[in-house]
Formats: sequence, C-alpha cells, structure tokens
Amino acid sequence: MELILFSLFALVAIVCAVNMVLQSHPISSALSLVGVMGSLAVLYLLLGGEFIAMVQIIVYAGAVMVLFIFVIMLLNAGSEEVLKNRSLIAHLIGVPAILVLAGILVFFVQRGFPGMGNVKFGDFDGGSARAVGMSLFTNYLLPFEVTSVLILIAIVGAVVLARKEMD
Amino acid sequence: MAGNLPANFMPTSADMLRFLPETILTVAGTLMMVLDPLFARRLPRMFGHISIVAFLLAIMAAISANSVPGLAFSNLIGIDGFGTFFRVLLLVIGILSVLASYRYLEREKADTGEYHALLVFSIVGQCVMVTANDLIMIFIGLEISSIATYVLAGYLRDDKRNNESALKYFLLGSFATGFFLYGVAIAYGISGSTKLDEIRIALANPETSTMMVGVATALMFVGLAFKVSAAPFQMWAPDVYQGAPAPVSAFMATGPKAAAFAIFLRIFLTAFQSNSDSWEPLIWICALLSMTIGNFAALTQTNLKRMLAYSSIAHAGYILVAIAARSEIGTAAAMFYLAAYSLMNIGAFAVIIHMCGKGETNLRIEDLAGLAKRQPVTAAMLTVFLLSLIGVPLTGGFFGKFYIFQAALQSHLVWLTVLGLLNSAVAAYYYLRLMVMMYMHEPGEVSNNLEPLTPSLRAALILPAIGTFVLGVVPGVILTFAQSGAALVK
Amino acid sequence: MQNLWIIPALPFAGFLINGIFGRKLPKALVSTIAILSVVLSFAWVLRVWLTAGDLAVAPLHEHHFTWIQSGTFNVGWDYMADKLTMIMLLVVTGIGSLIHIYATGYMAHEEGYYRFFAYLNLFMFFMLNLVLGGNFLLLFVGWEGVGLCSYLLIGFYFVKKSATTAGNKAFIVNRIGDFGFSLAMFLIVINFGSLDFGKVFAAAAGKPTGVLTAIALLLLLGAAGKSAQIPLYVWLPDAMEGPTPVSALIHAATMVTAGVYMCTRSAAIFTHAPLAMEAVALVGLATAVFAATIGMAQNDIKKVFAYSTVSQLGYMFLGVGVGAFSAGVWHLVTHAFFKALLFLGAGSVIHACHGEQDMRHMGGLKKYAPWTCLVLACASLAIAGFPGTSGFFSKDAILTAAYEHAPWMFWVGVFTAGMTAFYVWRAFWMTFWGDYKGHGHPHESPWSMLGPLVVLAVLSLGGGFFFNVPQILSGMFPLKEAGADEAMLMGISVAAGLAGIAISYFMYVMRPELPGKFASALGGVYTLVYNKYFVDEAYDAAVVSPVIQGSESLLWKIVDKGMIDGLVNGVGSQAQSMGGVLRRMQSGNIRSYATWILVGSVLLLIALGVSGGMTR
Amino acid sequence: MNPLLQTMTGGVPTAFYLTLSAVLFAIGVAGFVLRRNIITVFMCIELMLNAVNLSFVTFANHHKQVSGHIFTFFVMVVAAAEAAVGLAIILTVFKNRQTLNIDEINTLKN
Amino acid sequence: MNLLDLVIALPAAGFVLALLLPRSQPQLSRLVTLAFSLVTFAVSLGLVTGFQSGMAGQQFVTNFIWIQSPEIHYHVGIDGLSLWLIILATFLTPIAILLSWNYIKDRQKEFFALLLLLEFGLVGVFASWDLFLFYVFWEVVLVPMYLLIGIWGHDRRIYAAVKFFLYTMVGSVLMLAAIIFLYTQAGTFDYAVILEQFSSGRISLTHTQETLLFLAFFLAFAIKVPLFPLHTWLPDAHVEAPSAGSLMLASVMLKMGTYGLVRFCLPMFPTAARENAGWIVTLAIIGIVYGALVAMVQPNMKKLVAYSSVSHLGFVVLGIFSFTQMGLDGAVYQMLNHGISTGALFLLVGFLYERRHSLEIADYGGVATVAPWLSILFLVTTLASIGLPTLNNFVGEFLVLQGTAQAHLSWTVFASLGVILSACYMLWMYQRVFFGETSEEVRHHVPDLNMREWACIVPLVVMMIWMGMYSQTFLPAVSETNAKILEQTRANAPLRVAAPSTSAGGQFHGR
Repeated sequence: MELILFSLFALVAIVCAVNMVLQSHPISSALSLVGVMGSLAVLYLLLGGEFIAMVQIIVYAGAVMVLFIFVIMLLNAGSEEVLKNRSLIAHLIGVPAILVLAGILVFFVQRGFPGMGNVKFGDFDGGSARAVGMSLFTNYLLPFEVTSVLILIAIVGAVVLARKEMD
Repeated sequence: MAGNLPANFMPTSADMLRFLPETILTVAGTLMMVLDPLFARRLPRMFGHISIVAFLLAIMAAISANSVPGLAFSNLIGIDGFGTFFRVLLLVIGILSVLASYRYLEREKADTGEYHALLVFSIVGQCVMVTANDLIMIFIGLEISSIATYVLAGYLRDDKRNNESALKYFLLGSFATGFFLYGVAIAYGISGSTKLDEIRIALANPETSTMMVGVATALMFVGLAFKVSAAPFQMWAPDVYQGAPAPVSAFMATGPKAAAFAIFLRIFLTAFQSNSDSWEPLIWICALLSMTIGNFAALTQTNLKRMLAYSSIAHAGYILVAIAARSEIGTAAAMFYLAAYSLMNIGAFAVIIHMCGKGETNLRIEDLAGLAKRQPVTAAMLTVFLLSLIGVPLTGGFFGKFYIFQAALQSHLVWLTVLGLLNSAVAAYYYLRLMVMMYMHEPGEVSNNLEPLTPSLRAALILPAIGTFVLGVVPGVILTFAQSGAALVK
Repeated sequence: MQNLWIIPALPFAGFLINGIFGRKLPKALVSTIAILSVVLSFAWVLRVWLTAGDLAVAPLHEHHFTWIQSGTFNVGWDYMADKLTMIMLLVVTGIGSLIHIYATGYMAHEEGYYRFFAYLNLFMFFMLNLVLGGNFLLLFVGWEGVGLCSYLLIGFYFVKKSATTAGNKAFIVNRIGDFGFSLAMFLIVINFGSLDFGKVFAAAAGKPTGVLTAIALLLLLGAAGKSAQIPLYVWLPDAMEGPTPVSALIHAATMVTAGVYMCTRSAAIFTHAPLAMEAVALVGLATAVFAATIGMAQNDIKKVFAYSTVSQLGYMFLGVGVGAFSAGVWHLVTHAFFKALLFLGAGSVIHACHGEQDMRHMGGLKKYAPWTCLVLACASLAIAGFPGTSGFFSKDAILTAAYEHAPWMFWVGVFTAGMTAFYVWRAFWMTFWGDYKGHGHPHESPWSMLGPLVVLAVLSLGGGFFFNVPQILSGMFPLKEAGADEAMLMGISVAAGLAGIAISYFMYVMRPELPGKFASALGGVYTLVYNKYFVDEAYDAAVVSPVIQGSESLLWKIVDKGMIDGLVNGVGSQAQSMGGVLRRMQSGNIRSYATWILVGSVLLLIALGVSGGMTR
Repeated sequence: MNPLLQTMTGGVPTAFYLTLSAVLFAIGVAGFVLRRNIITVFMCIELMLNAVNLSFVTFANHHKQVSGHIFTFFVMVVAAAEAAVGLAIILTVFKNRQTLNIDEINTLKN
Repeated sequence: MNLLDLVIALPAAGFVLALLLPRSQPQLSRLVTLAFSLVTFAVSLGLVTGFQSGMAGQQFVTNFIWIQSPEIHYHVGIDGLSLWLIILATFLTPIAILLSWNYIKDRQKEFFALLLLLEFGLVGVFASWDLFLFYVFWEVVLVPMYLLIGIWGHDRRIYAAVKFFLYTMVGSVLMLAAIIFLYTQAGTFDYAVILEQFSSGRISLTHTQETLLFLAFFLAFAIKVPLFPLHTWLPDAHVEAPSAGSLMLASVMLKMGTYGLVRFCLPMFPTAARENAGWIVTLAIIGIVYGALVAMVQPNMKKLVAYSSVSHLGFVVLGIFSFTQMGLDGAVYQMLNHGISTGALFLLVGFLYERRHSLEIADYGGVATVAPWLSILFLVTTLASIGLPTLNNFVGEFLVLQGTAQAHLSWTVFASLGVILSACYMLWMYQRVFFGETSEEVRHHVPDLNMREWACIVPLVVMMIWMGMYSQTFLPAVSETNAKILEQTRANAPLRVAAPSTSAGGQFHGR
C-alpha cells in the first residue's frame, strides 16, 4: 500500500521534474515544478512530516511558485527555442558529467546506508505541527529569530533592486 | 524529545551577551531602515556613521563576550577565541568597507540607507557563521551573508555590469549552496545531528560508513570552496568582482571570504577531522591549483579589479595550504593570513575606488600611470599594499605567508611549500606592474585630473596601511590571539 | 742600519712632487727635482756600497712592515742587498741619472714635460723595488710596476694611436709572462711555505727536481715576458714608440734585463733544475739568432737597436742557461752601458735629423754631428766585441761558458756575434758615412745630451776593466779557471765580430748598390726577414682576433643574449601564454562555469566517496 | 538485504526515498546546466533544494528526530527569500537587456 | 642600544625623516640625507675602534625576542667578516649621495631617502644573526634598489628593474623555504643557536636534506653574486641604473651573495659544500674567464664594468670554495677590494656620463687631453681593478689564487687567465676613452673634476692604496673569523656523517 503510494508519487515527481527540464516554455516548467512539489508533499506525509507537507504546499507550491509565475507573466518570457546556445562545454562535458553525478549519487545513497530500515507510515509523528513548533520556539529559537533578518534582507533587496528609478 | 519542553530553552543573560554583537548590528540595520525614508535625502552620510558606530559597539560587545566563552542558545552557537577573532576581523572589515564606500556612493548618487543596512546585515550573517556550532546556524548565516551580498553586487541597478555580476553570483552561488546543502543532509543522515561536535563524534565512530562521510565531505567542500573562490570553483570570482561596485568587490573579497574560511576551518577541522587523511590531498591539489591559476591568470589581466580578483584566488590558495597543514599552527596561520589579506586587499581596492571615477571608467592598469607624481601618498599606500601582497618583509602579507609555509613545513608539506613560494615569486611580477605604472611612467590624464583624497578614503587607505605594518613588524599582537583561538577549534 | 728604503724612496718623492705639482712648476725646477732624486739615490747606493762591509758574507736585510698575512703565510715589505743587488743598483741608479740628465735636453720642447719625469721617477722607484725586494712578491711588485711605467712611457704620446696600442701590447704581453711568474710563486709557496729569498733558496736543494723544474720553467716564462725572449719578445720592437730616453733606460739598460736578474737571483732553484737551465739556454740562443737576423734587415734606426737588444738579452739568457750566471750579469752590465749609449746616440741622431728615424734618409752625419758619431763608434765597437771594449769581455765570458756547456751553442753564438757586428755597423755606416739624404739641416745635440753620451762612451769602452762582475760575484758564483783553449775561442769570436764590421763596410760604404741586389736575390727570404717573419701577424690571426671575434659573436651575442637571457625571457613568455589559456577558459558564460563546478564536484565525489569506500 | 523482502514486511525502504532525492537533485543540476532561460534555471535550483529537503525529511524519519524537519523548514524559508531576491535580480537584468537568455549574459569575461 | 644598533637605526631614521621633509625644497633633503649618512659612517668607525681583535665571536651583540612564537630574535652582532662589509656600506653611502648631488633632478627627496633605506637594509643584512632577521633585511634591500633603477634609470630601466627583482625573488623564496625548514628542525631562527646545534649534532640532516638545503641557500646567494650563468640581470641592472645605484649595487649588494656563502652555506652545510665545490668552482672559473671575455667586447662602459664584476666575483667564489685559510681571506678581502675599486669605476663613469651624457665608449676619446686629473684617477682605478701590486685588488687576488692553488693547482691555472684578460679589457677601454685625438664634443663637454667630485673619488683612491699597501689594517680580523668558519666546516662535517641516521636522522623526513 505504502509502496504503491510511494512509487506512484515518486513516478509523478520524476516525470514532472523531467518534464520541467524538457519543457521549452517557462510557464509549463513552472507548472511541472508545482507538480513535483505536490508529490513531494505527499511523500513528506508518508514520512510523517505533516507540518512540512503543509508548508510545502502553502509556502512553496503556493507563494513561491506563484511569485515565479507572476514574474514569468510580467516579463512575458517566451519559449526559448529562439534562444541560441552559446556554451558547448555545457553539452560536451556537462551531459556526461550529469549522468555520472546521477549514477554515483544513486550508488552512494543505496550503498551508503546499509540496513536502514523501512519507512512505515505513522511510526514517526515527530513531524507534527506541535512538535515542530515546540522545538522551533525552544531549541531552535535563535535561528528562527535570525531568519527574520533573512526575510528583512530579502524584502530590502527586492525593493532596492526592483523599485522604479527615483529622481 | 518532541513534546516535552527541554529544561534550558529560556535564553539566559549569558546567551544574550554572547549574541550581543549580532543583536547590536541587527538593531542598527533596522534603525537605518526606519530612518532611511526620513533622512535619505538630507543626510546621506548619516547611515555610514551609524553603521560605523554600530560596528565599534559590536567590536566591544564581541570582545566582552569573549570574556565568558561558551555555548549559547542550546548549543547552536559557541563563543570561543576562534569565533571572536573572526567576529572582530569581520567587524573591522565592515568599518573599512563603509569608509571606502562613502565617496563612491556620493559619486554614483546611490541611496545610502539600504546600502549600509545590507552591509551591516550581511556582516550579521557572517558573524553568525563564524560563531555557529550547528549546521543550521551556519546555513542561515551563510544565506544571510550571501543574499545581502547578491543584492549589493547588483546595487546600482541600472548598471549592466552590476546586474550581470549579481545574476552570476546569485545563480552560481545558489547552485553551489545546493551542493553544500545536500552534503549537510547526508552528514545529518549519517550522524543524526547537525551539531558539529556531535557530528564529529558520530563520524569518529567506526561503524559509520566512511564512504558517506566522504560524500558529505565532498559535497560540503564544493559549497565552501565556491564561497572562498578556490579552484576549480573559482571561475565566478573574476566576473563578479569586476562587475560589482568597487566597494562591494572589496567587501566581497574579504568579508564573506573570511567567514567562509572560518566555517571551512571549523567544519573540516572539527566535524570531518576523522577522515582528514582522505581530504588532505584534495586540499593540497586545490591549494596548488588556486595559487597557480590565480597567479598565472593575473599575469595577463589589464583590468585592475579583475587582476585583484585573480590575486584573491591565489591568496585563497595560500590559505588552503595552511588548512592542508591540519594543525593548530596551520589554523593560526590561516587566521593571521586572513587578517593581513583583508587589510591589504581592502586597501588596494580603496585606491581603485578613489581613482576609478564615476561609472568606474578608469579601471585599466594604465590609468595608474604617474600616480606617484600626482598623489604621492596614495601611491605610497598602494605600494605598501602591493608589497604586502607580494610578501615583502615588514608587511603583514610577508609574515602571513611565512607563517603559513612554516605550518606547512612542520606538517612536512615540503613540495607544496616550494611550489607555493615559487608561485609568490610569479605573483611579484604582476604586482610590480602596478608599481611600475605608478612610479616609472609619466602621469596620464586619469592621474592628472584626479580628485583629491577625501577624508574617508584617506582613512580607508591609512588604517589598513598601518595595520599591514603592525602585522608585519609586531605580528605578536594578533598572532598570540590567533594561536589561542586556533587551540579552541575542536 | 743602512736605510736601504731611502734608495727607492727618493725617486718616489720626486714622482710625487712632479706628479702632483709638476703642471704648475717651471720646467727647470721639474728637471732638477727629477734628476736630484735619482742622483741622490745613486749617491746613497754608493754610500751603502762603500760602508756596508762584505755583502757576500753578510747581505743587508731590512724588514719594514708586514704586507700580507694570512694564517701562517706572511709576506713582509723587506729589502735585502747583496753584491748582485748592489751591481744592479749601481747600474740602475747610475745609468738612470745619466739618462735623466740626457732627457732634460731631449725632452726640452715636449708637451707634458713634468709628466715624463714623473713617470721616469716612478719607474726608478719600481725598478729599485724590483732589485731590492727581499722576497719574490716584492720583486713582483717592482716587476709589475716597471711594466706599468713602461706602458705609460711607451704611450707617452697618447694622442698617437700606434703609441698607446704599443703600450697596451707591452703591458698585456708582460701579463702573459707574469701569469707564469705568479704560478711559479704559488708553487713556491706550496712547496716552501714562504716567498723569502733566504728561506726558499736555503731549502731549494732538498726539493724534488720535478717541482724545481716546474718552478724554474714558469719563472722562465715570466722572464721571457719581461726580457723579451721568444715567444714573448714581440712587444719590445713596438715599444720604440716611446721617447728615446725611455727606450734607452727601460727597453735597453734596465727593465728588460730584469728577467736576467730574476733568473740569476733564483740561481739556487735553476741550478737544481738542469732541464730548465737547458731551456733557458736554448730560448736565449734562439732569441739571439732570430732577433739578429731581423735586425739586419731593418731601416728604422731604433728598430735595429731594439732587435739588437732582444738578441743581446738572448745572449744573457744563454749565459745564465749554461750556468755562467756572473757572465750573464756581466753582459747585462756592459750591455747597459753600450746599448744605452747606442739608443741615446740614436736619439741624438734623430734629434739631429729633426725626428727622422729611417736610416735611408740619413747619412753623412759625421761632419754635422761629430761627437755623436764618435760616441756611437765606441758603442758599436763595444757591441761588436772589439777586443778591450766592455762588450768584448762579457760576450767572451758567455761564449766560453757556452763552449764548455755545448760547443755547438758556442758556434751559433759566434755566428750571432758576427751578425750583431754587421747590423750595428751597417746602421753606423748608413747614418754617418755617405752624404745626407734627409731634409733640413742636421745639427749637433746640446751638451746636456752629449755629456751623458761621453760618460757612457767611456764606460762602454773601459767598463770591462774596472767592472769585473765575475770577480765581484765570486762570492755567489765561484769563478772557473780559464780553460785551455780559451784564447782560441776568444780569437774566433773577435774574428767574427771584425768580419761583421768588414762586411758591413764593404756593403754599405764601398759598394752601396750591393744591399739592394742582395735583397732582390734573396727575394722571399728577404721579405720574410724584413717583415720580422710575420710573427705579429701570425699571433694576431692565431690568438687575438679569434678571441675577440669569439667573445663578441659567440659568447656575448649567442650565449649571453641568446641562450641565457633567451631562456629567462622564454620562461616569462611561457607563463604569459599559460595565463592566456586560463583566459580562454574564463568564457563569461554562466552555464560553462556551472559545468566546471559540476565536473569538479563529480571528481571530488568520486575521489572522496570511493576512497572512503576503500577504507571500509 | 533485498528491498523487495523489506516490502513484504510492509513500508518502503528508506533507500528508495534517498534514491528519489538523488535523482531529483541530478535532474535539477541537469536543468541548471542545460536550460538557457534564466527563470527555468532558477526553478532548477528550487528543484535541487526540494530534493535535498526530501533527504532531510527521510533522515528525520530514519533518526526519528524533528531537527530534520526544522532544517527543511529553514531551507524553505531561505528558498523563499532567495526567490524574492533572485527574481528581483532577474527583473533588473531583463530591464537592462530585454533578454532572459542566460548565454547572452556574458559581457564580463577576459 | 649599542653602537651597532645605532648604525642600523640611523639610516632608517634618516629615511623616515627625509620622507617627511617638504617636497618644496629638495636641497634640504639632500643635506639631511648626507648628514645622516656621514654621521652613520662616523658612528660605524666606532665599531672599528671598539672591535676587539683576537676574539673571533660576535661583538656589539644585541639580542632580544622580537616575535614570541615562532620565536624570532632581533639578534645582531658583528665579527671580522661583517665588520668591514658594514664599514664598506656606511663608507660608500655618503659618496653615493654626493655623486647624485646634481645628477638627480626630479623627486630628489625620494631618491636620497631610498639611498638611506638601502643602507639600512645592507647594514642589517651584514649584522643579522637571526636567519629570519637576515631574510627580512635581505628583502628590504630589494625594494629601494628596484625603485632606484626603475624610477631614475635610463631608457630600458623598467625591464632591468623587473628583471632584477624577479631574479632575486626566485632565489630568495627558495632560501626562505630552507630557512623555515631549518626552523622546523632547530626550533629557532637564532643562527648562533642553530650552529651550536649543528656542531653538537642535535640537528642532524639526512644527506639529501643537507644537499637540498645547501642548494636552496646557494641559489639565492649565487644569483646575487652573480655566478655564471645566473648573471644576466647584472649588466642590464647596471647599465640602466643611475650612477649611485650602480655604485651601491656593485660595491655592496653583490657582496650580500658572497657574504651569505661564507656566513651560512659553509658553516651549516659543510659536507654538501665540499661535495658540490667541484662544479661550483668550475662555474666560478667559467665566470672569471667568460666575464672577462665578454667584457672585452662591450661597447658600453657600464656593461663592461658589469661583466668585469662577474669576472671579479668569480674570484671571490673561487676563494670561498677553496676551503683554505688564504683562499677565504682573499675572498673576503676581495669583496672589499671589489667594493672599492669597482665602486670607484662606476663613480668615474658616472662623472663622464654627467659630462657627455653617453656611456658608449665610442663617444669618447682623448679625454686625457682635456681632463688630466679625471684620467689619472681613472687610470689608478683601472690599475687597481686589474690587480696591480701595491693597489688593493692585488692582495685579494693573490691570496685567492694562492689559496686555490693549495687546494687544486689546476683551478689556479685557469683562474689566472682572468688576470691576463682583465688587463686586456680595462686597458683597451682606457685607451679608447682617454687616449687618442680629442673630438669636439669631448673638448667642449668634458671639463676636469670639480670639488664635489674630488670629494667623492679621493677617499676611494686613498683606500685603494691603503688596502694595497697595508692590508694588516683589515686582514687580521677577517682571518680570525675565517679561521673559525673553516674550523666549523671541519668540525661539523664528521659529526654529521657520524650521526646515526636511524635514530636521529629518521624522524626528519619531509615529503
């Protein structure tokens, strides 16, 4: 049952991901990325990360991707067929390198953790909103506060860069 | 432990003290944001002053915090000599960058409020990095510093070079961060913790698969090597430094780099010490590559900023030599060298800021021609920095190099030492080209109609120069501190 | 204490005064200072000679200060004087004074009068050092010093390129000789641990012959340089570029005989190195013949006497070589008399003919310059070995010794004697007989010049009687009792001399057209001799130009500029080009940068992951 | 041991999750290197981050710890912040060059 | 703060002071620097009077810790070897300043200040007894000379300056590596201590290590000397440098190399030194002959003198590596001689250049007619440099050759050729410059010496005669030190060989 769910959404995720890379138009890429995120959210659930799953949907698939799509619209970025490729290296060396990367990463993660048990749904509830919130406001108070600086910078930065030229 | 509250989550006053410098800076930054709409027109220089004051306060805070070393905020950060050393260094860098920025911002008519706020914030991030004891803190600090720097790099938003530099830095930076993060994930997977000390213990445990340790090391190495612009991950640096506003380049070449090296040292000498035998050769290679590529590429440069970018790559190589030594003295050497390097680098950039003119039009080496005749002081200062970069005795650069290679030799890295020293001989050539230009050519029109040194820039020149000499003549002052700090990295 | 140091000190003082203030001083004062300094030192020599008791038993020694001291080795500034020294001193100071006097007249109208006398005094100083030196190094000081002065005086007319070139030639050729000399000194120090004459000669007997031979041969090289022996004689003829008094003093009477003096001084070494002795004799003999033949074909009066000097020096070496040191020294002395006279006479002749030196443009001078003619006759008789003249005794002594050593040497010597007589008298006839072929009106020289000539004439005639060197030196070199056939040998040599005179008279007075005929008849041989066997040209082609060419084109242009600098700059350009390669990698394209990062990380992953996998 | 055998006992082998994350990461990298539209490239970065998040959550599950989730949470925050700034940068670039082709942003070079 | 420290400090103080002077009146800077250099010289004479002959160790020692860890001492002191070299430096600096009195037109204050900085470095090099300190001064010397050549030099000055800098740099970085390596072995930079450890066998190096260290030091010194074939920077540097620069460069800086050889290479690495003596001496001899031959065909006076320096310093190296008392004494004495006579040559060439603005021999001729005193002094100098007895060089050359002869007669035979050749090129140049017809330009542009120039040249000529006639003033101190050094070369050698490579040697393996 779990395996089926996993395989299903894993498949979806991979397909969307590949699609996102292959799609020529940014909008479709963005949509497929949303797909990836969605399926990942499900997997998070399977892994017992309810809170994360929610955040994934709301923040990521929701806010962030909307922002992306908004920008794409704003710049009405067309499909990139017209764009000509200027980097041979990326293709000559890049492609094989990527394949090797994928290969060794998969190899490593499979070989690297011998005897890691199975993921059984429900035998880990540490990902509940309560648990997460609890540790966020106790042990991880500092990073939580510090992120506010991060956000602030992000705002300032966006404003500085994107606002219309004054005077 | 999900659910029931841990006993020690309430921040104690000690915790607060240990985090005081960052707090001060954050407050100052926020204050500036508040004041910006009010005073941006009337008192553009005010923000610079505020940040300098903030930095000075932060320095005091950092020093006083060092009097009560220890972990804080449930072991997420730890105050030790090492961290304090870098904190103070970063704050000094901050002050110098601000000094170097005044005139530039005026010239470019850029708004000062956000600029200084971002500068302050990015230093907050770096301070977090250097004091962090937990990969989460490191990651967040890294991102704060990086994002702020991305924005600063593209600060003059109508300048094509700025945009491009920002974009390149941003994309490649995030790309590298991705690798770093994956490495963190795997480290977490192996050890079940993100705390450096716990990771260290877990990795030392013979059960753990050294293969995955290797993978984690490799991935994090990629991220860090990118941040310190070490070969083969150095390619972004020249473009970004060239494109960014000169003061920002000065800052980028020193602040984030120093912080990145700090965590580099921390992570590799604490968390990943168990497999140091396997990564030491890689550092060896990267060090050699960085020195060689940096120096040889710099030989043919005509653009001052670009040349300094390459030289900073080479200097990263020297520091990697110290890391490859994997000893306390090596760490101390790296710390000392970073201090010396930051001073002379900011100084050199300050000269560029002074002479580059509006829109950074005069960046060719030829534009230095005859500077010594028109503005002897400026030329003399630049000479000091160049000699220090070459590594001529009685300058900080020399003693730093000397100390690094001494560490290397004590770890029996004979050939790395010899090659490194030969490299520094090569480097002498392109630094000399600048001196040749300043002293041995007749003034060109650039140096002829050069504006006089503004007080702020004068300070930004003289302070590093003094520092360079102090580090060269009486290195003891910093050295002892660096050594004590190095002892604490565990 | 005899204060020997005063002897060289006086001329040195003269040198300083004239050298520094001379330009301001009036000529009269300059010359008085110069002459006085030399005459006084001559006087001092006499005083020493008279008061010093028996030098053969107790030579004088004076240590003034330590000059060089390194480890156990040290060299003092020591003067020593035994009989040999005294003879040399007398000759040097005596003839020196005469020539100084003569020069006042001869140089009266020259530029740089003061300079001339300063140099002359300096020369005296060094020459006296050479003679007085109590060790090889001090001798070497004088040795090089006189070389310097001869360089300066040959190039006295420094506007003339030929003069300065001749000066350089003299100095450099001498340097080649000194090369040998210094090597000899090194060997001496290695083997004797000292350079003091006393120590060295005392220990000489005990040393292996091989070492002594090597030392002696090297010394011979040095002597050959200084005393113009084959193969290093080439500088002396050119040295005639200098003013005539210089030729007389330096290149006839004193300096060139230094070689002989040095060999005699080192007799102790030579006598234990028979091979070297043989070499000395052969070199001497060869030079004697060789130079004499050249002398017969020269037309420049000074050149004639120059070659005759070379040849006569060969005689002295012959004497030394065959073991008759005292005879050699004797000839040195007498030769000093008559050759100085010959040169000074020649000078007076040249003076008479307004600087003309080519004998073909002279002739018939005996009625214009009778005194000159007379004194030159005396000199020519002496050099021809006319019985009773000084030259007769000394030459005879040498020849006898040569005969005892090896008869064939005697015969060659005699033949040379004949040639000598011939060319000297040839010169005499060509100058004074016949009628004047030069320009202007020849005139007799002033008495300041003639005075010394007369004195020298007396000496060269009678010098042999009251200057019996072998007697004086008997303490050092015991006399051999006269051999049975000495009278016969004497006769032969005299005959040869007379024959030479006769032939020359026949050819140049009775049948003046003969010489031309001979020349054309001999043809090739004549041109060969006339051109001094093309030795200079040969040296030039074989040594000088190759060295200069080689240094210029090969060493400097190719090795230095091409190879070494080329290499250095090559390295530089290589570095630059490597930088260029790196530039091209820096394409500015984000994706290629990303690719490099990717590649790097893949490599790292493999390296670390796999190496990790290996370990566990 | 054999994953299939694990499935018999129920649940999904952790290795599967990790593999998935590895694959997604690789795809993200591939996109970054191969795509030429800046925005797409940026999205690839987001994909990489997501892949990493998956690993974190998986490990959290494996270690039965919350810290993995915390980390993921912060990664998301950072990603959001980066998105804001990144897109702003992209905007300025587009304003100045009217292009989104990453290959045409190469004026800075030797 | 003893006299020696004063001698080191004064030039530095002068340097700073001169820089602070107002740019407006350069004459002032001239006077100040001259005053400082003269005072320095006067003080340095105090070293001579205070120097106790008979004790070979260092004197006027100051030794305190400069940097705690790594422990670096400010340890200065002099012995017979350094004493005279220091005097040479302090003696020539005022002359160099006087020489440039009117010659330097622009940026005078910097020029004269740099001369003082140079003096500071030079004195320091000769006084240092701490390897680190030595290296510091060694590099400090580099900068002012680089600037002197590069700023006030002639047409190809930049090429020459950079070449000079890089050549020296390459050598010295390797030396730095060696110094640091020694530190890792000895745990100190204090030379005295290191030597002590060597002789007591507490440091023991493997054969390879010793050889490599020796070569590292040797290369640095050989480049400075310069030893054939590392000499090509010298002609360029000399030709392009201003006269004062050439003067200091030839007279004092080149001695840094030979000094280093005697001071460091021999005592520390005797075995390696003796083993490598063969090819080093060969190079030295090649240098002697080669330098002389190339000098012979130079059309440019300074180049000629430069190549002659290559030849002369060949003698010095030869003497050093003869490992004999006489050879060593001669070598050291020859350093001083070369300093005086070649210095004088550059001085006089400088005079000529100031008059005729040309260094080409061909542009001269007949100078003797118009400037008799100049030509006489030039002659004396020429004679000194070709080793005429009673002038200084003779004593040195004689001792060197004598010493070498005691080691290997064959070496002497070849080296002595240099003596012949030196006469050739010097006299030939003298003839072409001073003799012959006087051209119009020369007649008009070449007056005789003026008072300032007299003041410059006379001291040097006096020294030539003094050192030639009475070497006892200088040699005893030198000999004592050399005897000690030779002693060390003998003492250390066997110990090293004896040291059990398993126990002690084993733990010092670098990779």
